[in-house]
Amino acid sequence: MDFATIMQYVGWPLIKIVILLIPVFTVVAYMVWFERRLLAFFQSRLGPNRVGPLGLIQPIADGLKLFLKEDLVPLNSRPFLFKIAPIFAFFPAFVGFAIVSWALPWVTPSGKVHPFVVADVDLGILFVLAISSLSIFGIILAGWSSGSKYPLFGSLRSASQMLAYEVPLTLSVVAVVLLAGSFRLSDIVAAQQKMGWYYLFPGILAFGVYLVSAVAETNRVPFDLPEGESEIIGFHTEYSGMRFAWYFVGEYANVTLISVLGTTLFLGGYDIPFVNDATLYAAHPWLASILGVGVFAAKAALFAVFFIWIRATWPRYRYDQLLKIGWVVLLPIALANLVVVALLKLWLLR
Amino acid sequence: MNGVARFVKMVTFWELLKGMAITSRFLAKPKVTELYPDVRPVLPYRTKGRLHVEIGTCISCRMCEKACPEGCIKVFQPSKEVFKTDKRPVEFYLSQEHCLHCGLCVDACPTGSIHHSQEFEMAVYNPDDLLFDKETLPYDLDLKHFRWNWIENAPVKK
Amino acid sequence: MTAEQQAEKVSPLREIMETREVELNLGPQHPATHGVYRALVKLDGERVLGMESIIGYLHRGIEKWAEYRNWTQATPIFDRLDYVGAVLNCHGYVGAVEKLLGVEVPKKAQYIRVVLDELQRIASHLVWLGTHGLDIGAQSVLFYAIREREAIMDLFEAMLGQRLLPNAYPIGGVRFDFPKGWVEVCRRLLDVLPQRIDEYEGLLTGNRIWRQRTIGVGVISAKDAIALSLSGPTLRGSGVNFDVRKAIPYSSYEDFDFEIPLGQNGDVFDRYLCRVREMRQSLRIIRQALDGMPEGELRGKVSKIIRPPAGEAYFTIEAAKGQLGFYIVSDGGDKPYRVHVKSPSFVNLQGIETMCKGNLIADVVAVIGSLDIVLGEVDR
Amino acid sequence: MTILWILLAAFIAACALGVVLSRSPITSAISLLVGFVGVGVLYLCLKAEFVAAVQVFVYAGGIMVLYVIGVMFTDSEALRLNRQTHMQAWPAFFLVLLLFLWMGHKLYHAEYKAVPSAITIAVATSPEDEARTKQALEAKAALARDTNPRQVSVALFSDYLYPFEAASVLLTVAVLGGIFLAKKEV
Repeated sequence: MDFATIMQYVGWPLIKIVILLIPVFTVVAYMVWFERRLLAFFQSRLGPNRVGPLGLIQPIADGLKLFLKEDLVPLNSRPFLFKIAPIFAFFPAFVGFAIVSWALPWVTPSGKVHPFVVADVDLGILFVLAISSLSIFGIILAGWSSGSKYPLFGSLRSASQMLAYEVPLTLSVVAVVLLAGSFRLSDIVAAQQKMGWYYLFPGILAFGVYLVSAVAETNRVPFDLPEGESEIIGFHTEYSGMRFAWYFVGEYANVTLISVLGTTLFLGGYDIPFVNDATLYAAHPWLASILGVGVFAAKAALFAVFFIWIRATWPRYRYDQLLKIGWVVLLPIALANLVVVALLKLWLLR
Repeated sequence: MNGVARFVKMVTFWELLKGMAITSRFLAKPKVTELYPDVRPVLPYRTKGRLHVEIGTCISCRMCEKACPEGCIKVFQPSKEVFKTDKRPVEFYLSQEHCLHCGLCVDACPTGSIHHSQEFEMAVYNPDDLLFDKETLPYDLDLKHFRWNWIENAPVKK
Repeated sequence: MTAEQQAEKVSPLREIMETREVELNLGPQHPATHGVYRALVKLDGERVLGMESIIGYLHRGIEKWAEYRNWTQATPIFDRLDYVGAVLNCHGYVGAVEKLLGVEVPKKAQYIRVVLDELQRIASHLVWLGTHGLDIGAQSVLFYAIREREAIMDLFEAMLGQRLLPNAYPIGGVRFDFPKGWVEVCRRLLDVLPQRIDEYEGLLTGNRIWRQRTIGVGVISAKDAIALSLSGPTLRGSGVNFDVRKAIPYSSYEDFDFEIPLGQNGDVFDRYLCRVREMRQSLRIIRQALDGMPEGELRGKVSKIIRPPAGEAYFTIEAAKGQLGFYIVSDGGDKPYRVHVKSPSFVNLQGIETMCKGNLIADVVAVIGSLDIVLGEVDR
Repeated sequence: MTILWILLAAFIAACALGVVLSRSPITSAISLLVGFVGVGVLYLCLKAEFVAAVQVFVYAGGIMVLYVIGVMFTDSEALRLNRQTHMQAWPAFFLVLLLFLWMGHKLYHAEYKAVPSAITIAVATSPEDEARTKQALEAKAALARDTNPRQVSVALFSDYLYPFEAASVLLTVAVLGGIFLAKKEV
């Protein structure tokens, strides 16, 4: 094996991963700040504004504080599982970012193509769904290994919730896959660009289902039952310090991932609205790529704002009502939508 | 017809969107958070802050001591000979630690020597710092911190 | 099928897979118990089979405390019963002593007391609304409600000198008249508050999630409610028309024109609606009291040292949580022989088992919120 | 590649042993989970991405959750104290051994048909024959279009339609039976 091969299979991916992870970590940390500020603004408060200008250093201060706290392991717990559970919650969210394609590829003057994605795999979206289905173990194991009743209830709730909502989520994604004819995220974006409008419109039902089940998958209000602060304190009741922080970071990474995926699937990803991307790309490839990333981030931020907005507004559902919505309302809608989209695909959008 | 209207309402999430409209209305409105150490609060005249005693007008009658439900005031009268000419107390102890800020001592005082000041920052590191004596009890009202409030105050009690 | 019948019917599967009930300690440190209240909940999955209230974590011996102070000195401590409705508690105690003394409170003082009482009732209901909303997951309502309560607290501070525990009334009347400008600010608040209450209702009343969470949850029938001697909005939510302000008018409440909002089903939603409507009625009362404010003395004829004649008196008012009664006994001395408080939270808390049985844990939280208990008053 | 494959296989075998031999049910469940993920990776190595994704999605993400919950809510302490008698261990061992021997025999004597890949076709074409080159390029393009899920679905709905339908009917029956049992008994 020569150097070029090693670089191709090991070097470049690693560099890409590092380049990707630094912004993703930053974004996830600042999601917390953004949520707290925006939530406060909705509630006619100011939110954290003391640490640094506009409170911008708050996430770092929080992280530092959590890092320095004592790592408690309860006496009743199963220490091994208790310690590894946060990893399960943490890593799937970050692995998912690997397949997101952020912009049109860069072409170097020598003609080499550098796609804006760590691994543009064939089955991108399926890969994300498969990996994210593992994140549930973080919650279940945390609840069970804590050796305490509240976390146990939290994990039980979250398990049934995630099972109930993964099905409609997948079905809504499948509708998009049907429309695009590919699992690859860059293909899905390309198909939307080719079609001329985003899948939000032919797949409006799928979009609705995706939104609702995304909120449920990320355990946020009004479906934040596993945490349900005022009822059962949550599956991470017994966690402290950095292990708790992993759950926290994992949750926000999930929110970011779900926003990013939703943008790609329904809002055209890095497609710049009202601009013909192909001509812009032909004229200024670098500009098109950078603008693409910006537009992508802006669209994903819309999702995040929506999540925070409903958190500021709506009460929480009850456990049984939540499952009922998942199985009785969303699942039939998603299935019917799948049929509709298939017929659309057959006759109208060939 | 009613059923149709109900169905339309059910699938359009009208009332949920209304709630979101209400929360979004506050997004641009001025915030109510008080930036306390930077912006000093404006306290009305009647605020019951730390007790302030004018030792000069005090006649050591011990009415406040008797009125206090927590027994946090101790007044030491001067000796009889001195009392005839100078009625000021030899020592006046006040434990702010136990004070309920109920204002009963102010009600009881015949000369108006004891009254609540507007000092409200009474956090200390050492509980002993909350024990005031004759020298430490009076304090200068730092007027630059306190503007009169939007409620103009009633005439000062005599 | 009841739990007993289910247990009797032994299926082969049940013999192999024997299930056990979970006993869960809800509290004493729990975000939804509104203080240090502990409920021992017996659960089948998430369904509540039985519930036992364990109280006493906030017991401060207030009643005993009062026996060691003289009659005047005892007033500030009763603020600490229901610490979000301090003015009302003070009114209860002071009224009882006045009844025993036979003091006539001047009309003006009575009206001022009505204004402050109703403001305090709104403030208390706002705290309840915020925390109840937060229990069920609606975050913003808490902050909006606290913001409006803050305005009322500012009014209290300007009028009485303190915000939370103002030691509002001396025995025999009120201390001061309203300060200059206070009435105008209060009127401005009265104009703003109905819109704000509309906003809360827009966030909650129509919201389908809120309705699903509250309608048909924690039901208590009118018969049960009377049998458990519940009072206040908790009783009126079940459709029983009993309000001390109408039934046994005190402090000139007979002068004012207001309605008693009633519920029908006795569920969480009805209790919620009762309280929200009660806030609007309180606004009406304050407006009438400010409009019809008589001139006159502020304080009745009370000697400086109070020595009520030997005997006993029972005085009851409608506090924010329900009927608050003070039973005082005097032996002719300058200290109370006995002060007994009939606190609404303590009595209302008895209904919780009836309301929660058969519901889910999430409903227990909603029910605790709808009872509007304050543990300072439960344990005293 | 082979080394990786052997390592993975050994890892999966170790996980499987862990499932069987572990005393604590939760450890069994966790090693089963890890084993499932390992199998998924194995599929990835064999260029069956779709199957790998489905393996992780359905088995690790879906079914294992139910297993873990089931294990969590049974009294694992009681199970641990109740040491199981291993009277069946030896017959089972011999049966499994027989099964392995039979499978090994079958595998050893099986005939493998090479699947023509795009590369082999490209190599086979001679530049002289224009028509054949064109044909080969078309075949190559067709293969390139042939993504993993497409292959799976084509196979599912053409060659293996009857087993597929039969399996779905069987599963439906199982689901209905499960509901029926649960309704009646509990």
